Amino acid sequence: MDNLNRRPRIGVYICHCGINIGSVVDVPGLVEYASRLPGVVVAREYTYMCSDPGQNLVKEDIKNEGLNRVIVASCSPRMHEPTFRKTLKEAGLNPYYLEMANIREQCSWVHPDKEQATHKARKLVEAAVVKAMLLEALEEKEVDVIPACLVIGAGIAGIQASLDIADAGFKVYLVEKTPSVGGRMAQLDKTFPTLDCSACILTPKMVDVANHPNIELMSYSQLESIEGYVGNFKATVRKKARFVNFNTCTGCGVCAENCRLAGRIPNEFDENIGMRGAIYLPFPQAVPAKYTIDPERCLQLTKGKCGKEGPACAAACGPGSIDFEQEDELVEIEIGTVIVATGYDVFDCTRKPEYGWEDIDNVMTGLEFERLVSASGPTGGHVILGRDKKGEGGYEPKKVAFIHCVGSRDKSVGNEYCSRVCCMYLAKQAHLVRDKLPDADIAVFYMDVRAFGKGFEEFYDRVRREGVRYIRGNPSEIYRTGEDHTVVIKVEDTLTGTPMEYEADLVVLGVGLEPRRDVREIIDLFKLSQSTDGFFMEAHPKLRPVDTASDGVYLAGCCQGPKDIPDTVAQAKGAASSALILMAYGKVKVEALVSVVSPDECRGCGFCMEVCPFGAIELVDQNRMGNIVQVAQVNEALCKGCGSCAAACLSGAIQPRSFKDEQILPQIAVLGVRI
Amino acid sequence: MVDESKLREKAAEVLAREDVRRLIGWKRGTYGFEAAPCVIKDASEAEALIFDPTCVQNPASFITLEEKKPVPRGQEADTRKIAVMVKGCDSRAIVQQLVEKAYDRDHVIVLGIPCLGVIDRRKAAALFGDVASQVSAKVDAEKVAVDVGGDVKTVDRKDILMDKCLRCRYPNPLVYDELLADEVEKWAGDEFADVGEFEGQSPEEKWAFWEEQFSKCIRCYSCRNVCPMCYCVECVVTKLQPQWTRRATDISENTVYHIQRAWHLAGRCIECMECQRVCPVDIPIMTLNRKLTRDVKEMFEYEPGVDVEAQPLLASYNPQDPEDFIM
Amino acid sequence: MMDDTNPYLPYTAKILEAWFETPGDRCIKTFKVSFEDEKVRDTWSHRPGQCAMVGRLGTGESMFCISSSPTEEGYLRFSIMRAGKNTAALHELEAGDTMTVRGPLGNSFPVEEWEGKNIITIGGGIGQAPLRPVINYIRANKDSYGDLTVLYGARTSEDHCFKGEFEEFFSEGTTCHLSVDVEEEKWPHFVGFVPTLLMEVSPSPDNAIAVTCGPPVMINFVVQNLEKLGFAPEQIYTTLEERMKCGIGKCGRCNIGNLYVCKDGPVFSYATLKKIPEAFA
Amino acid sequence: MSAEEFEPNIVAFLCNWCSYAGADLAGTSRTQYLPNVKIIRVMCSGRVNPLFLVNALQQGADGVLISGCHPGDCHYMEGNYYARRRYTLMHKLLEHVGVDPGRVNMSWVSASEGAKFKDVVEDTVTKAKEAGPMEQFRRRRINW
Amino acid sequence: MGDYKFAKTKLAEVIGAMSDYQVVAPVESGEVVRFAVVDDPAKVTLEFSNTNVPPKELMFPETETLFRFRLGGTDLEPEVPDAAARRAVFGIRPCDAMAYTIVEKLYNWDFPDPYFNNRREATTLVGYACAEPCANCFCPSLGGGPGSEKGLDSIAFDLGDTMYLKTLTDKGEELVKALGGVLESAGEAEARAAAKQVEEAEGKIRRSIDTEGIAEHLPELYGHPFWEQFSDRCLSCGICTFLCPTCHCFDIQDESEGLDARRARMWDTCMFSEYSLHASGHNPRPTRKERTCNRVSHKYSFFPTNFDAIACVGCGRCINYCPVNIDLLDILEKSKQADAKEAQDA
Ligand SMILES: Cc1cc2nc3c(=O)[nH]c(=O)nc-3n(C[C@H](O)[C@H](O)[C@H](O)COP(=O)(O)OP(=O)(O)OC[C@H]3O[C@@H](n4cnc5c(N)ncnc54)[C@H](O)[C@@H]3O)c2cc1C
Ligand SMILES: Cc1cc2nc3c(=O)[nH]c(=O)nc-3n(C[C@H](O)[C@H](O)[C@H](O)COP(=O)(O)OP(=O)(O)OC[C@H]3O[C@@H](n4cnc5c(N)ncnc54)[C@H](O)[C@@H]3O)c2cc1C
Ligand code: SF4
Ligand code: SF4
Ligand code: SF4
Ligand code: SF4
Ligand code: SF4
Ligand code: SF4
Repeated sequence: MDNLNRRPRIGVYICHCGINIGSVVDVPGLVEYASRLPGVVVAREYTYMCSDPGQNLVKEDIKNEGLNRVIVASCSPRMHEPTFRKTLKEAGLNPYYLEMANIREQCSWVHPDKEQATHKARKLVEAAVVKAMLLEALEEKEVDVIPACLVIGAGIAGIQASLDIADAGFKVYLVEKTPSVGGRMAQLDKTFPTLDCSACILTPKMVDVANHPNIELMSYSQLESIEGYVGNFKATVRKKARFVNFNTCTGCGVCAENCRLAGRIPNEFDENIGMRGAIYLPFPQAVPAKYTIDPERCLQLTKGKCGKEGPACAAACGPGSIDFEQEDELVEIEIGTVIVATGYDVFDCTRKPEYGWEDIDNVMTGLEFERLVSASGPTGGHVILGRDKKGEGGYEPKKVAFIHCVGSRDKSVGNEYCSRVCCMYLAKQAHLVRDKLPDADIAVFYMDVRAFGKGFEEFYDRVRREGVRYIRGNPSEIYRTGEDHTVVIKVEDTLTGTPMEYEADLVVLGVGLEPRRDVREIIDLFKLSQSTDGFFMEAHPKLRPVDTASDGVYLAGCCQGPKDIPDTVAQAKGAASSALILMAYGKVKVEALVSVVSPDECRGCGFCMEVCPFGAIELVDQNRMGNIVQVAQVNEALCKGCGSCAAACLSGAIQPRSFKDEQILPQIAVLGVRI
Repeated sequence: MVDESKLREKAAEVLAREDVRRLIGWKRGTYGFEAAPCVIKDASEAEALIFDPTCVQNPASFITLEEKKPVPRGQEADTRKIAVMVKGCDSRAIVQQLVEKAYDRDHVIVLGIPCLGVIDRRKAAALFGDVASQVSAKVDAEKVAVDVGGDVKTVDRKDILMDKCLRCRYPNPLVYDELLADEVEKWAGDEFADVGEFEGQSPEEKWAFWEEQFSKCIRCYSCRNVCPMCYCVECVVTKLQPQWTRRATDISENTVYHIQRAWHLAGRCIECMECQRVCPVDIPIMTLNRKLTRDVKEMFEYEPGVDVEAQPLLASYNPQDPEDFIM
Repeated sequence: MMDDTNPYLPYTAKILEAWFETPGDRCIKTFKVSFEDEKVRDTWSHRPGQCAMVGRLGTGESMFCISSSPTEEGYLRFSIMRAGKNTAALHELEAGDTMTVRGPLGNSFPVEEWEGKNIITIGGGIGQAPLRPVINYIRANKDSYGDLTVLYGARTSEDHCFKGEFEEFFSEGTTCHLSVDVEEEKWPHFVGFVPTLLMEVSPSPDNAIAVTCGPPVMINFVVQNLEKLGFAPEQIYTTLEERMKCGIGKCGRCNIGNLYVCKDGPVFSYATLKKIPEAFA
Repeated sequence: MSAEEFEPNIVAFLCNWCSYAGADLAGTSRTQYLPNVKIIRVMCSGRVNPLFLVNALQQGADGVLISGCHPGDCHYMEGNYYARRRYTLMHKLLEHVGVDPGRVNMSWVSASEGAKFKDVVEDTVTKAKEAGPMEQFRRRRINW
Repeated sequence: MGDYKFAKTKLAEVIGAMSDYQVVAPVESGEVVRFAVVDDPAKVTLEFSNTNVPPKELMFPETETLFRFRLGGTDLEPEVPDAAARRAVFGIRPCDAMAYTIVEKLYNWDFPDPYFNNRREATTLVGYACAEPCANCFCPSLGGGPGSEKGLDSIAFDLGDTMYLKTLTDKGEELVKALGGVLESAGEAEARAAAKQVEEAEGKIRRSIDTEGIAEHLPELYGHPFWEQFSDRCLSCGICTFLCPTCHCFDIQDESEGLDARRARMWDTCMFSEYSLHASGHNPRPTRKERTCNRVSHKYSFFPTNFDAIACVGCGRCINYCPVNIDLLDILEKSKQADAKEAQDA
């Protein structure tokens, strides 16, 4: 008859662990004590329970004595629980009918007094016995993993991860929000410390991603919803309307030239220092090289009318690719794993008004400066400021100041962390200025220089030797004096202790990296956690830096924390390999120690749902004698059995298997009694 | 103060609606200083409704108290709305019930009544003795006029109003579909001086106090049943499997009962004081509740029953939560 | 028979045999027990339909009907369905263990009054337990009664209690109709609910007594159908169930109107119940 | 019972991943500590129902200890944050009822802090000793 | 029997003189008055109209051990109170004493209850007549009254400075004897003053009920919608029953501490939903309506049908303490107007 109704028949096995336990704990006495506990049918001792003969003892007794619960009193369950579970399984007993009493780490090794150690061992064994009475058989399940991965964000992290997975032969859906892949790296000019041209090393990868047979690139798209669990996610992706026929557009660009708004709309890709039209390609090397109409600016789309003759772009387009009727498309995909690589935003300088970024046009962020010096940027790579709308006039700065740690290591703006790249990119940019304007006076204001990476210190040294002044001090204020471009930086040189005012005609703010401002979207979709700095939280800071709390969802790149390109790529490869492990194996074990809801007791308050770190709980309708009520339901594939839900539930309606209230309370009763 | 004829009119109007099942309000009781809560199902009965300082009970308790009777196969459950009249404090119960998804907002029609305080029957009895007639009363910013069988006496608010009213932070309902009178001005604040005072005692003094109080408890569970926030399908306190507290009444079980009850209301108690009001043996239950209310406010900047969008206190956290007692 | 100085004190009884009748979450286990105290064993007597509080010390007691007939000597039988705390604890017990028994309690079927009449028993699920003593009593006193007809149904054939015994009925010639609720392979008997089975068998009300027990809905329909067949309320008997604690008419909860199920019941004639509106609540 | 003789009994709830591992480390490093603390393993400090503490005190424990991973290190990301809120509050509630605050203890012990575990045990026992035997609402046979 | 008196100032002395007995009397604890074993006679108070919790607990304690045993064992140690022990209850109100005469019937049908009976046997009841009835007293309607002697062994009257004590039974006399010489004998004057006081007190009682026909009518009202006027606002809290001197329902539970265990009974109430809940989930009294109906019908119909006595003494506690003003007398009055036919329709 089902085990449900069988009276517990418990076997207790006390291990001597050589002399590790036996020399302190009175093992024979313990056996004798255990044999008298209710429910115990056999109690034995053995030198090494974990040895084959030790395990065989258990197996024999299961067969001969009809044991249905086994207690091993030995070392820590963290050590041998899996071993003995296997023993039970081999003997045909459900492995979850095992309970261990830790009488080595918790008794013999820490309590030299034999009597005390033995007494405590007795209690621990007794507690194991009362718990074992109430153990239940649990089922270990495996689910298939769909051999496809969703990568969100096509910065260098997303690109690299996609390529690795695709190369291993698995399907990748790469979803990128903007019209082109490339991310921040595409915005950069040269990269420290090697000074490779960013575009030169990135573009080939961008093209690979677009052409790889295993990668389905979904640019200008956004994840709408995701449900399911590791191995079996269902996602809906919104492919935003480009209003340009993706298949026929040749990327020739005549449309953009003809756009009535050409050169009148700030280009986000150029950090708004360059201009584009309402139909645009964010940058010349953009992948895919397909034009996109900005629906918020396009006259035809916003006003329903574009000039007297109708849309100029449409008229100009040879293949007739312009389609104002195009609508967003929702695509459903099924994937087994997910890599989140949504990158970062730079610090928003309006939160540091004392630096005047908003008002003073020759105070710019590091990223703006990248665009300024980029050969593909609005000035063609010339360091020229103050040009008019037509791109004429302007001046070359003579005195250039770089300021470290803007929005990093600064509690006043809420960012305590170091952004890790600013020291180096400012050094790089100082070098670029020196390169392009050999006569300029260049000063760098820093708190301290962190040149920790491979080749960083050497690079920093080189830049200093190039005649870049490093002044230790944190500017308190930046303002403009008169009519000309002179900007005054108020700062105290903290090495000499002298206050100074440095005048410059270009100030570059070494803005730090911040979580993307639209990060909530992703958090809500995946129920990801954030660390205190706001970046996505990894499952373990040291040992599982690319995993998240949600199985099958991994992190890559700056969305997890500031890092430079090599680190980003390394992490992307790590995330790819994690995803690949699952997909290559094809199956994933689902935790057996999951929580269960007793729907008749649940009041549907959702407390459990709120606390569950894994989003494993949802409220569902239930018919309670004709009345429809909401009750919690656990998705066993998502639940990790932490039991947080059980402590939050006031009704005791949700309980983690093997750690239920009714299993723990008897333990408390045994251990609580003072003797 | 609310105009009772308007209140009745409004109630009749709501009750006449197809989608409304019943209305919970107050009517004159059969004796003494407390009105009777009443549940009416027909517009014609709206005439009985009243509102004055004898309307002490929290009608929000009845929303969750309503048994869902088994619906015979083939029949549909009655899911029509419940209309409920609430004072400021009562309305917080509705807010908190909504936070806890006890029902959908559109399941209830809330008729809010700004309130100047309600009578504490124990204080009143000390002033007027035991009265068998039906008392009515009027309250203004300073005085309460109590009408005992036609004999009107005016007393100071603090001498007769419930303690919760003397420190009321929310005299105006926080959630309502309609307000039945103009908002009143907030007249009091709450410094939790009583909590501080109690805390000043030594553990021995505190226990001596509670030992006496808890040993009186007859475990009638009225304090639980009346509480608008106590609506679990099966309360852990009376559950048999596992049995957290035994049914026996002794100082051990009684104490554990009280700790459990207070704990389960941590961050949920909306200070309506119903529990203490109903206790037949005058156990100062609010002394426990208010301690938690104060601590929750101080340590977690949290106040239950004021924001429908809030997360439940103990189902949320802040990485910066205090942890000075942790080793 | 109860301890006459203190009706709360149970006797201990040794389990002679124990076996499962049915599988599943709400499985039924039958216990054959005998009192440990010789004096109790010798003086004990009960009547068909009477009950006893059966329990385990430390868990509690519950009311169960004694499912053996007084004519079965040397032991008592209880058939217990797993329902909650006490029954789960009782189910853990096996032959050789002890349980407590306090009784006999309540009234019984007026088997003497029925002498000379045809008896029809209509049972469903665990409801067969109180009928079993009646059946066995009549089988043991065959000569004093007319025909015995046994109708019994359960959800599936697995869920039938006392499966083995029906074979005996068939072989000894007792009329016996079995049913299952839903179609089943190799089921030679009736398929459908018990009230339908009753109509199918259509026993005659002449000089007959019908005794029924089962889930409340079943009882309701069976009684209606019996009336349709022409049975008068006085000819119909049933046993009722209410939550109970003391079993001796003091703890309060088992009343139906002014009648206490533990004391005035569990056996009631339909004529009595008809007068109490609550009985069919 | 004089204060010297009194050996308090402590029930401890340790999370599997950090504190229980920390206690294991104390064992493997042969760090000797007081035997008064008896450990119940749970997967996460967030699992520990605050009513467990009350129950332990009622059953006769003279003190309780809940220990989990340091903030930010929870194996389940957030469990210890919830636990922290719960116990900070439960601690206050029990104190209000007159339970000596030294009876309720919480600590963060990581898997590498065997030595800290010893200290925590020592501290907990000292505090419980100062508080004396838990008699207030202990279940006593005499009560019935 | 005898008439005695003592100066009210000597109350403590009189109580003190009862040292042959275990004395139970009203004492103040945490702002309420409750009957308790007197350790210090000075703590006894007569300043109460009636205790919140009725002294039914003296015969039927809130929690009472039936017997003890060891887990795993089979030996039972019954804990039946000693009928020969002597206990004096001083200051019980007449209604509460009368309640014993009602529940006694239940404790003695079919199976006499040794726990209740022995306690009752061991106890000598000294009543305390009411001079100031409470707002909701209606004892005269039920055959009691402020000076009712039902169930008492003697009765005391507070005549201002003196307490007048009249013994009613042998047990009452015995207690007086045990007191030694602390009492003086009383005469006509005190008796007359007492009678007058009772009469005045009766005059102050404002509430009443005519119980005629109720017992027959109530069962016809099962399911009648009129119950909902009350049950809809009932909290199912059970105050009305816990505080009722005649309510006698109990629960039985096994409890253990280590291996020591007992079976005990404790007060329970028919107003709780789990009270009648079956293990199957079926509940014959699923809502407050059925439960309210059962409470009232039980007191005023089922009990009198079985025992020829209404299970109510008119103490008014259920009215006084009901937090939502469910007024027993109101229910009874309304029940009279309710038509049985409507019950069938419902
Ligand atoms: C001024 C500056 C200079 C730098 N210079 C250097 C340097 O010289 N050398 C170096 O090693 N590092 C440098 N870095 C750092 C470098 O930029 C980063 O390491 C790198 O870009 C990180 O790549 P990523 O893929 O993680 O993020 P990103 O490049 O930010 O890519 C994220 C991508 O995800 C997309 N995305 C975001 N959200 C969504 C969504 N919800 N759905 C779909 N798509 C989404 C974005 O549109 C973007 O394309 C510099 C950084 C700055 C600010
Ligand atoms: C006269 C009578 C005869 C019965 N005969 C049998 C029988 O032969 N076989 C059988 O399997 N069952 C029978 N029952 C039902 C049986 O008593 C309950 O199933 C059992 O009490 C459930 O107890 P529990 O502790 O497992 O359930 P829980 O739900 O844990 O019960 C808690 C308490 O409620 C009481 N209780 C709950 N449900 C019932 C109920 N339906 N009836 C009585 N008390 C209840 C008990 O006192 C129990 O201690 C009979 C009931 C009655 C009244
Ligand atoms: S045990 Fe509960 S909180 Fe933890 S993962 Fe499972 S459902 Fe979520
Ligand atoms: S399981 Fe508990 S916490 Fe979750 S919804 Fe149900 S009652 Fe609320
Ligand atoms: S209302 Fe009072 S007596 Fe009743 S359980 Fe609550 S505290 Fe105890
Ligand atoms: S605990 Fe008391 S004060 Fe708080 S909500 Fe409940 S009844 Fe109101
Ligand atoms: S006291 Fe009042 S509210 Fe409580 S159960 Fe009785 S009738 Fe209902
Ligand atoms: S029913 Fe009410 S009035 Fe009557 S005795 Fe009980 S508590 Fe007193």
